[in-house]
Amino acid sequence: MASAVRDLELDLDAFEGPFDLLLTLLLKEQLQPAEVDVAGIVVAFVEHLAGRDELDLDACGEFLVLVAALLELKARYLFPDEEAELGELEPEEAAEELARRLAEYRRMKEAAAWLRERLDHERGRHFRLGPAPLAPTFARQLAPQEPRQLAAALAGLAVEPPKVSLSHMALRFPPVSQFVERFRAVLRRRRVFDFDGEVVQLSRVEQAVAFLALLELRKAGEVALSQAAPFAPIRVSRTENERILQWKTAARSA
Amino acid sequence: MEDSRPLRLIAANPVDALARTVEALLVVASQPLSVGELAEATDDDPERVETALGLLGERYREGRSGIVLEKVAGGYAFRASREAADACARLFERPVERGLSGAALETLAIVAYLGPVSRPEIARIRGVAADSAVASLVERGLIAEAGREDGPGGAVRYRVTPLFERVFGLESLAALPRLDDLGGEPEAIRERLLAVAEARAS
Amino acid sequence: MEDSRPLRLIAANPVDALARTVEALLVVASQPLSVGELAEATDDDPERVETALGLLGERYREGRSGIVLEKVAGGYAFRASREAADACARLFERPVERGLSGAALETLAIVAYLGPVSRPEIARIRGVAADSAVASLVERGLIAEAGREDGPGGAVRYRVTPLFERVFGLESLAALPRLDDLGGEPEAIRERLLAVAEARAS
Repeated sequence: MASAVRDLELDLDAFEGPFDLLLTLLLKEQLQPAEVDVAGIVVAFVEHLAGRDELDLDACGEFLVLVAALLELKARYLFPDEEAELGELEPEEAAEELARRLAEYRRMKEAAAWLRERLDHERGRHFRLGPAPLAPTFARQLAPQEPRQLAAALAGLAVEPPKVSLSHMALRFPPVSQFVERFRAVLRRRRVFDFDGEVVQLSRVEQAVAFLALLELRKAGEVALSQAAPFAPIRVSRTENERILQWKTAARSA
Repeated sequence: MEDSRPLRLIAANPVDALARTVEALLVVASQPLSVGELAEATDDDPERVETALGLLGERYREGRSGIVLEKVAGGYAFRASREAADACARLFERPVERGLSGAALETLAIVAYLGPVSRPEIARIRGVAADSAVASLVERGLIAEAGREDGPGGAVRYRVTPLFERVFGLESLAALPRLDDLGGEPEAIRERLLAVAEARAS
Repeated sequence: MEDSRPLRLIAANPVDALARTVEALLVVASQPLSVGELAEATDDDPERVETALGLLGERYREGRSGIVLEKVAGGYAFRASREAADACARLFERPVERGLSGAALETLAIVAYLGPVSRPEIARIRGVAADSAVASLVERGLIAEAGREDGPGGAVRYRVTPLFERVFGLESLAALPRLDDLGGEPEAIRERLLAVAEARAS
């Protein structure tokens, strides 16, 4: 079933072919992470899922892990030196800041593409650079100046740049294993728990990692998941209680 | 070529002489001239200068003349007609834009939309150092220094030059498209997701 | 562009299109163009180019047009008509400038205190390329070349000029305000500035 993700056919601006090949090209550095349209991949996967009757949780899990890794790769590629700076922020603020910068970068790429098009269109417009051959020439004249302006300009160049704090922490996601252990501990005490209730106190980044941990456990066959409807609370139980609702049924009842 | 202005009255149109002076100024100017600059140099009314420019625009236009009057970079300037583009290309390069890299264009977009901006700010948006892109744009005259951030000791900031507007054929920076109007990407994604949702609901 | 082979008869004066291309070339050229250059650029016969230039000379002449075609040593070029001389003078005779840009002032201060100094060194101290600032100060006559750095292919060095001293009201360079905070002597100042520049770049 895992191949449902890897064989996913993509048709993006920068790449056309199966997801697997895209990952290979990225790993071989034959494709820049910045060129990869992650949203396009997600939409392609959603469309792929919608075409099936059954919700394939294994595929979803693998897809989430791969897309998360891809996003992180892209963010690191785009902002290689920002890790430390973002680390000074709360994880949620860091995530927002990252999203803001990605959006700004995307807008600037679009603006650059517009400029390129414009340039191609304007190629046939020639004009003179610089003075005309027979233009009159007049010397530029400067009013009397104060010598202390010179001293001030030089003193300005001698001003030490503001010190950059080196004490910041790197932006880190909490390890997945932390949540794997935590969920195992919960299931030792209780047969069933509500995922949403368990993570409600956590930050968004931590919730995402907790979800990855859940998928890991599900993949390993340690837990069973059930959900009354899409977006309804996810119930986590020991494996014997597994009941997966089909999307189709869920959609009808919705 | 016959000189046929549209509205020539019996007495020599008094704007004719002004139009001749304006075309003389435009042929020797090294950058576009605004109506204000033309009015000051000709010592005449801005309204009359505009009328004269109207006459000249009629006469120096694509298809009719090899010299074309255009409104660009906040003023008026002559350029070669598109008909003569091949001949111009044989004689002159457009060195300003030759071999502009993708990095340079991204940097130029950032300076055009967000300027004045410093190199560190550009690097922050692009995620990679902008030094060589900035240097090549300065050398081409497309961007220029515009003071330092937070006074002395701060990083040098840059803005685009009138040459930028000229090269890109923009009447002014206000002619840049709004960033929101660029790229229909989010809209396209929203539509695809809606299509999936509708298919599932049906 | 019109493909006009030498032996085209009958059709509307075939030199018209060529004349339009020639006037387009002349309006974008920054130096006079010879008949040979024009023939090459238009991919046409020199004789036909001369005919076209004859047409243009008829049209762009004193009294009839503000743009005047002129034959000079290097070839042909457009100039402003004599009728427009006063307006040209008003356009080009720029008012006395009140001050220098930040980039120019920083560059001038470096040359005044540390000169003779080369462009690469100015660039290292300022942290940005110095080419355009140096060029504009040379054009204004405030700095001038003063030999080269030691060694083969050494960079050109610059010093300030007597005009600089007049503009800043200095008897000599010794009258520059002292910079005791920066170490006073040129060598100490230079070291200090280079150290700060390095810290800024890192």
